[in-house]
Amino acid sequence: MNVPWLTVVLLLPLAAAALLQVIPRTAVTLLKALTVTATAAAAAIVWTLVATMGGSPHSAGPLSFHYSEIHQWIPVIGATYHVGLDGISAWILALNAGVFVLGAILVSRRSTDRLKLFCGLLLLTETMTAGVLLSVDLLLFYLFWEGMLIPLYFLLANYGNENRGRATVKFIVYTVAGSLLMLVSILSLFFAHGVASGNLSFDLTQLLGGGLSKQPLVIPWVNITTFTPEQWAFLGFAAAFAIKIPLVPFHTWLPDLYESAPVAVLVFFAGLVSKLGAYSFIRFALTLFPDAVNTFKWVLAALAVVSIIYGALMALSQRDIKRIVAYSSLSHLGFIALGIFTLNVNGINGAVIQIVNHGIIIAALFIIVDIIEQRTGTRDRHELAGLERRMPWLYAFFLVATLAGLGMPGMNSFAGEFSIMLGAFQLHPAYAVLAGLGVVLACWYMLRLHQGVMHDPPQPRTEAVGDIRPAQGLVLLPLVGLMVFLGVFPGPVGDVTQLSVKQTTALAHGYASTAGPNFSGLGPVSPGGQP
Amino acid sequence: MTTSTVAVLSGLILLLPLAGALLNALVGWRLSRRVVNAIGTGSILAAFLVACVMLAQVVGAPDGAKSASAHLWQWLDLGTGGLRVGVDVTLDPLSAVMLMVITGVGLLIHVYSVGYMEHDRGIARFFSYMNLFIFSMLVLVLAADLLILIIGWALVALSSYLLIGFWYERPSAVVAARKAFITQVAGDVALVIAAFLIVVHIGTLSMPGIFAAAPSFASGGLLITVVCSLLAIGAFAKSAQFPLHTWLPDAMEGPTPVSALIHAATMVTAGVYLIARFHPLFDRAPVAQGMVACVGIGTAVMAGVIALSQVDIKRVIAYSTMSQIGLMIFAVGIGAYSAGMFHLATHAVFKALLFMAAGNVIHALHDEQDIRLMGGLSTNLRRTELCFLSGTFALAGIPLFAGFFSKEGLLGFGLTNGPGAFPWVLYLVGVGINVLTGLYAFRLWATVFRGEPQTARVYAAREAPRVMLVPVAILALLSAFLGLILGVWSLVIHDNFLIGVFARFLSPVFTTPASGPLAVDLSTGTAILAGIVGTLGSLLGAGLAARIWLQRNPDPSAVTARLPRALPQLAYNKFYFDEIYDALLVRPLVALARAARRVVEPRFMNSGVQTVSDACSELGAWVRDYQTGLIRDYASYMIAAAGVFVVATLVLVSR
Amino acid sequence: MTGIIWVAGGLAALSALGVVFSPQPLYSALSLVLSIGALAVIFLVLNAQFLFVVQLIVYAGAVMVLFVFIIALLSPDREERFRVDARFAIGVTFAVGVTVAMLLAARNGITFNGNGFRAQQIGQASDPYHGFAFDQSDNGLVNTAGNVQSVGGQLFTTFLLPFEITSMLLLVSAIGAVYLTRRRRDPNAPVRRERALAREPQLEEDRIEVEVR
Amino acid sequence: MTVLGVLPVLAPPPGIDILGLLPEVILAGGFIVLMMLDLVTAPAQRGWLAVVSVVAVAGAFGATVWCWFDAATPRTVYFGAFAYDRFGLFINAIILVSTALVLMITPQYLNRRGLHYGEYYALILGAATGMMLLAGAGSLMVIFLAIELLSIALYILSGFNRTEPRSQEAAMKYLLLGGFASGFLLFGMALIYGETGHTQLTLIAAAITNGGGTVDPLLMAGIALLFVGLAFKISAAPFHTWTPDVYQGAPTSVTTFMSVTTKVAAFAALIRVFSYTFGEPLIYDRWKIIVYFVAIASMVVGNVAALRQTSLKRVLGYSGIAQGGYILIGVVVLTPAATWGSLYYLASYAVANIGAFAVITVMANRGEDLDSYASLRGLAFRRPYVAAAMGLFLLSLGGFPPTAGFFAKFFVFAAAIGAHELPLALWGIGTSAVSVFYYLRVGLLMYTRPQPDEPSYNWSRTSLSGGGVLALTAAGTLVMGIFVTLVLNIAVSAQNGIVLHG
Amino acid sequence: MTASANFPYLLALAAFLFSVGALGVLIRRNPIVVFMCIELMLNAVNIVFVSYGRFLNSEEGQVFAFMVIVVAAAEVVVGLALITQVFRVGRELDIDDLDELNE
Repeated sequence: MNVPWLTVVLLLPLAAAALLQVIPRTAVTLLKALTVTATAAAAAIVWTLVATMGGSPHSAGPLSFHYSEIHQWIPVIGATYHVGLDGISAWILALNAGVFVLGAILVSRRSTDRLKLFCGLLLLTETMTAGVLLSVDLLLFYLFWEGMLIPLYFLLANYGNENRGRATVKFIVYTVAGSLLMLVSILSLFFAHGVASGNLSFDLTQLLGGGLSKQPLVIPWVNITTFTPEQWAFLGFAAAFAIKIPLVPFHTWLPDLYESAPVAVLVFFAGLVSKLGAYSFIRFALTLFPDAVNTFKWVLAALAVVSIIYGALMALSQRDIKRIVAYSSLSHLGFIALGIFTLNVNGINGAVIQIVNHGIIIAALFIIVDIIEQRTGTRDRHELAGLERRMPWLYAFFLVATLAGLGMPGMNSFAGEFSIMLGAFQLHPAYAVLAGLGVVLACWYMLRLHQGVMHDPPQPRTEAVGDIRPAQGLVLLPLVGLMVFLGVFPGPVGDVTQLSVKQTTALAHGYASTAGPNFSGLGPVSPGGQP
Repeated sequence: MTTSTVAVLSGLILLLPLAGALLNALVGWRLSRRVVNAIGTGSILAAFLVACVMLAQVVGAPDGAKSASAHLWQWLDLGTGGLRVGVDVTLDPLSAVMLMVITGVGLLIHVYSVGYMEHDRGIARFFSYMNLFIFSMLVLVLAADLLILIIGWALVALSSYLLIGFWYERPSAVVAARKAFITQVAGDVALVIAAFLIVVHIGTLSMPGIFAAAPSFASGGLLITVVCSLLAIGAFAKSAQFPLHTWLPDAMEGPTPVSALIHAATMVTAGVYLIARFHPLFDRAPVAQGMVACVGIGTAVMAGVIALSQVDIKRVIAYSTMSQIGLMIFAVGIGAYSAGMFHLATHAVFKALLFMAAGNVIHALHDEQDIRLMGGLSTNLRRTELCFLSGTFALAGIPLFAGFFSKEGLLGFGLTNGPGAFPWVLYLVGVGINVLTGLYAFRLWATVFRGEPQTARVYAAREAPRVMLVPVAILALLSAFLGLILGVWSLVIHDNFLIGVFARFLSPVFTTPASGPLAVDLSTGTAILAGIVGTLGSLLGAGLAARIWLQRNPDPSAVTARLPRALPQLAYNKFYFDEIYDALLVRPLVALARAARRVVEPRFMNSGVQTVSDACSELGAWVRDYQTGLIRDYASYMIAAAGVFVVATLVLVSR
Repeated sequence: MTGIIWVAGGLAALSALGVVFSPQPLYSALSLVLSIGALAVIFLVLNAQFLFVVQLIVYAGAVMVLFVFIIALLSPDREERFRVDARFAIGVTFAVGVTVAMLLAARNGITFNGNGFRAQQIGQASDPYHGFAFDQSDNGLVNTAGNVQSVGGQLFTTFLLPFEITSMLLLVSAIGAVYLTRRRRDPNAPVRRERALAREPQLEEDRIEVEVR
Repeated sequence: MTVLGVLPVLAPPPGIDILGLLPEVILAGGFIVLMMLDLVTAPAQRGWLAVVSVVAVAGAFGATVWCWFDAATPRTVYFGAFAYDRFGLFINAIILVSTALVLMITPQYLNRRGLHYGEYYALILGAATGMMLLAGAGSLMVIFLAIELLSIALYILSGFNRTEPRSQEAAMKYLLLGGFASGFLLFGMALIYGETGHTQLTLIAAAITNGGGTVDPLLMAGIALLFVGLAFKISAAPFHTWTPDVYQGAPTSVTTFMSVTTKVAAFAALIRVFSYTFGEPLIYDRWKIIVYFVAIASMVVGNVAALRQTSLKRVLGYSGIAQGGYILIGVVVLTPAATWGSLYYLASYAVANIGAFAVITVMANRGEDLDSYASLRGLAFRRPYVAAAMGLFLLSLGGFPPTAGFFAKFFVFAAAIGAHELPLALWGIGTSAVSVFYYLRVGLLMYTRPQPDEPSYNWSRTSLSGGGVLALTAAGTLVMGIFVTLVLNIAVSAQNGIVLHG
Repeated sequence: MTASANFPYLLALAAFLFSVGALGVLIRRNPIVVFMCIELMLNAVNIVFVSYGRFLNSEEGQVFAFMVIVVAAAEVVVGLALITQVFRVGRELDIDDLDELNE
């Protein structure tokens, strides 16, 4: 069949956003219905694509894609419209589709006065994030990567609490600064490749061979020897992605923003957007700069570990429950980053799995926190207690989300965290041990959060609240269900990702690898473990 | 015993409690109390029946085929070079024993709970958690993959957490639950890291695979020692062994059936099971084994001493549990796997019994737990007292009661096959523990049931309803006769009197080239002497206790009052472990977190961005200052720049 | 010839100083007239008779009269003495520096004999104006007395476009001058002087916001 | 023959080709017609003058398009005084489109401000003619005259509000400083003329190339001074100081016009002179240093100063200074890619900047320009589409994809990196990041709900033509950011088509 | 040639006039005088053009100087008109008063 499904996925929300403009702003129900329908339709397409993508990919090569489309875009500089879906992007794209459905559903009545704007921006964001996930061409990728900020900016600047202005500007300026460094790197790579190969291209698959010099760069006049151009270029990418993930110490935009943003934005912002940094690390930084990655992996993994522990400590010291969740997100994103920098199959696979899992978990946690705030009018941990008796259903959902959030074995995040930590262990045991400390701390603050809100005798603010409405339950149910389901059956994710991850890992190791224990083969698999 | 049988039976036994848990959790709040009770206990009854069938399967299997595995589904497969984990189950004698203990004791406790929780509103929640616990425990013991075992391991901790915090409006319960869970997670992490070491070294997490590849570890080498130490740490956390023991007494905040089921009979003994299960690895790590044995016996002594000083009825039993598990850990540490497992089984019976009997007392006194306010309950609670006494006898190791067989078996094994150059040192400590056990066991019985009633409430105490008494009675019978039956059976088949049948049953699991004899060989004089000395120790303890506390007004602190002040103080305060941990771990971490929030985040993390933004702003103000609005100023800038440019080009020309 | 250049140049320089430093605007204007005249003499010496005339008629005649007229119209006060400030320092430095640098550069960088003078070589090498060839000798067209005709011819041929642009330029400036100075009697043009005054508080507000920011 | 010699236009001698000047001639014709029409138009009917001027611009645009196809082989006309090439025509097109857009929003604005006089349209067309001449100027003389033509028209337009002191002040500043800068420009031209013997750019280039391996100090001084003069026109730091003041003081529609078209035209001249006339390596190595410095200074000063502003017009003025710095990168780099990158930049800058100023213009209230930050507060709640368009323009100026501004910056930075001028690109990037801050702050203000105690502003209703301009510019911003090739191909062929030899 | 020998001094004279004119722009506050100073600068440029033209044997310099004069005249017309407009209403004739636009 010749339907360009990926383009359809990209354009569907865009078309819906355009269609929204002709609906009068008073037709609230229609606006909402259209938004939900559009996101759901996109989700249906994506999920079908992902579900049916088993088997061998269409195109072979160092990176292979199950679905891809390629057209000329800017021939003068060799930029193409090259989109592709492979095992790594597939699940994240599925998550993308899901969180936007969630966001569309969650658009609350409170922002009805500008519902139209909200829905339009939400749909635009979906197009952009899907574009980031699908782009194979670096310029196209950058276009979506930066373009994503536009609807996000309007969303964050328009909706949320009174502190949103500062937080939004901080976020945007921060990300733009990082992205621009990446742009320099992209261009350096582009020209180096152009000189080396004689043809201009921004296509990832073309640029894989590198072309950037591996001789250390010497600053003229002062005669200081610095990194190689390849390493500098990698650092440019790393800056952009580390800010987006974010890694400590680039995280300061995160808590403020998460605190101020409304939940309908948070579900896809915290649930997906911050993961795009991690995804892009895997897709671009690892494959394009294997030498540099191998040089810097120690530092980056250390930063990831610092993020894990620092985020946990910060979560431990907060009173605002939304900030606790925000910092927990920082900590968990540290796990994802750690998995990436292990540069082995386990770590990266774990990171991909965890991206999906954490997206589900954080979305649920933010929804729950929002419900609590709505019902009680406070987010102060000290003013909240004893909600279990008042809100047993919320208690149950929150419990599952909490457990998933703290990496409980049997929950979805365990599969990811286990493989990440295994990968980290293969990189160096110390990383795994420190990450383990992070797990213990996570247990502490998550339980304290959950118990603090749910247990103990009720406080004045929590005396007279009622349980969640069935509709809210219906929103949370699939999330919670997925947490359990993916905990019990994480296999399908791994099945889809493994080929692409293996290719990526091979690329990351494909060149002169530096020191580090070699665990590339984990030895024979004992027959006892297999049927 | 075919793979498919195992798969079907395992699936069934796992699904039944799970279904019960889900049913009660989701719709329990709309069902009547009877239906909830029926679901809760019925699912366990069904599971117990399945367990029986499974036991029969194992027993009926021919020698050499007592163990079978089944692959249920692939959990995760990350391709070559990556993690591969299957949801596999194993049925072998060891897991069969555990299944029987879990479902059997579990069933009785569930029945008991029907009565005990009669007036509690959250009965559906309670049964849901209890069923979840049974499910988790079954996962743990059936798992044939280390990762699945870890999942079960953590699920068990979860159910324990839920049940400890069952009365969630009690702040102390909430804190205790969290404490228990965090400690467990610390153990989990150790286990996970052990799993990493194993998978990196061997390449698989499948337990049969690990055991098959165990010889690839250098015996006594650093790697295997570290792996086993980490496994042991995991076991210590679960089994409340030093230094991860502080959560167990606090866990008594949960309802009494919970204490009986989780914190006495099953969960806390999972550590013993783990070490026994991984004996092929431990056999190759003598240093780790020695560490395990020492920790076990040390904890046994420490907990015994503390038990003697406590005044809360459940805490006394909790410390006694800790002490007994210390003995089991000691047993598996010295390689007496069968003996350890046997003590596990008997202990499950009599300790559950003790807890439930104590529950009856608490129930009768309307939630009074302080033994100083009891006394003289034998008049009103005669049946309970009988049962309690049976448990006390078993605990103290009075000959022919269940505890006697298991305890003497493992102590004797320690003397004859123990580690190190002087196995008798540990044995003597064990005898000391026997004395201690006798002391605190009978102290409890005497102060609760004998003497004068200390409060008026005692007179109003009523015997528990039948639904609570029957399970207690069954357990009392078991603790009285289980050992005896097995012993006689052993004698009949000309085997070791103490644990012969049991050891034979488990032998397919524990027979490995590295391991020595499975049970104490009573044919030697040393062994017989050891048995006699040990028994005398137990009797001595019991006698001393009777002498001290069987007075008119039994004083719980009768012994401690005569000792120097410092020792009882130490013991009563549990050797200040909570305080030490608080000072060493909790407070520094909290301080660190606070410092992160107050200092690091604003001063250091934000400062970089802030500096840049301030600098830009300053620069902007500076530029703005030069934007005076005066034409002459503007012209002077232009002239200056033009002059500089001209000079610059001219200078560059001469370059 | 040289003498005339030196005398006229010196006069131009002195009167230029007069323009800049005389406190009375009228004196400045008169100094400027003097300077312009002196320069016209130099133009004449340099065989630019056409420019000599234009300089005198347009500049000294028309433009300067306009200046004087405006001075008379607005009757400016005597300007207070300038202060020696940073601007003055920059200006003086620039003046001295540029003059000296130009002198040195002209002396050292340009030699009219030999190969150093590139323009001449090039001029000989490639003659740009096919139809209107120059006499390239030193006594060529430019040097002959009365070059008005040749310059005029150039204006209508080679430099036609600039010349046409000039016409448009003058038109624009004429419109502008008329527009700016004409008093409106247009009923449609609301003159809102009060608006202009009313802006002051607005400005204050702006300033305050700067502080608060 | 004599008759024909006197009237060379009728029978042009070789070198004179009126076709090459067709767009300019049409526009100049429009200028004269408007001047006449103004005399006979009733004050109430002056809106028709706008229509006439738009028609003239459209005619010129049509001629430009026709010339584009005609000028496949570039050549100079009028003895090298004017370049008839696609480079100039590309710039012409930008100028004409911008002019048309400005003319569309003008009548409403002028009416509100009580400024609706016919001279306005004539002067706009005169200035536009000057800009187009500047874009195609092939000799120093034409450059000078074109600059003066457009400048004088703009001086008057800046002071078009004769009753508003700020407008007058702006005109005065512009005039005095402009004259001052002209002095430098001329001195530079004189030295260049003297040292190379020519004023025709192609001949100057030839002279420099043939000059052998020596560098003439006076020529270099001349180049530096010429650059000073042009830098003033493109308002590059440190010659930018007039920009914010004049932008703020001038009537907004005039600011809209000159902020875009002047810069575009001056850049065309700058590129033609510096990249394609003084490109000889020995010379280039020397002037590069200056332009390098000025580019960086502009980026830094423009962006940093904009951080502390409270007037939207001033912010856009400073932003324009910074944008000039980015385009200067394209001048410094001196590769074909840099040139077409600059051209693309100019086009995208024109679209976005006109849009942004058009927003201020259409918002203007009766009697005052609502350009302070305070008056922006809450715009999005009352005029959502205007605010959205403004946001889009700001994002484009800030260089966010998928807007035109992104690819503009992208091409320029790419050219810099491709020519191993990485530091330049890094400066550009650093300052871009800074710029995001103030662009977003403005955007944020529009989306901040005003406090009850703050004055509420009465923004004008958007007229049809005003809305049309906003829609067009917004669409252009997006189209140029997504379907890049549409404009890029034209820019590339404009670069390819530049006149190099007479 | 004697004239050739004078060339550097002519350039120096031009530079002097130019820079003195520039200095005048910097230090004078009367807009009319400032304007005169600008005229002085333009005149200086004219010397350069003419003298170069003389020594290059080309009329281009003269034509250019002619253009400069024309432009100067046009500029003066507009400038003086503006000055009268700005300073007509009783304002002191001082360009330093024009500092309302500064931020």
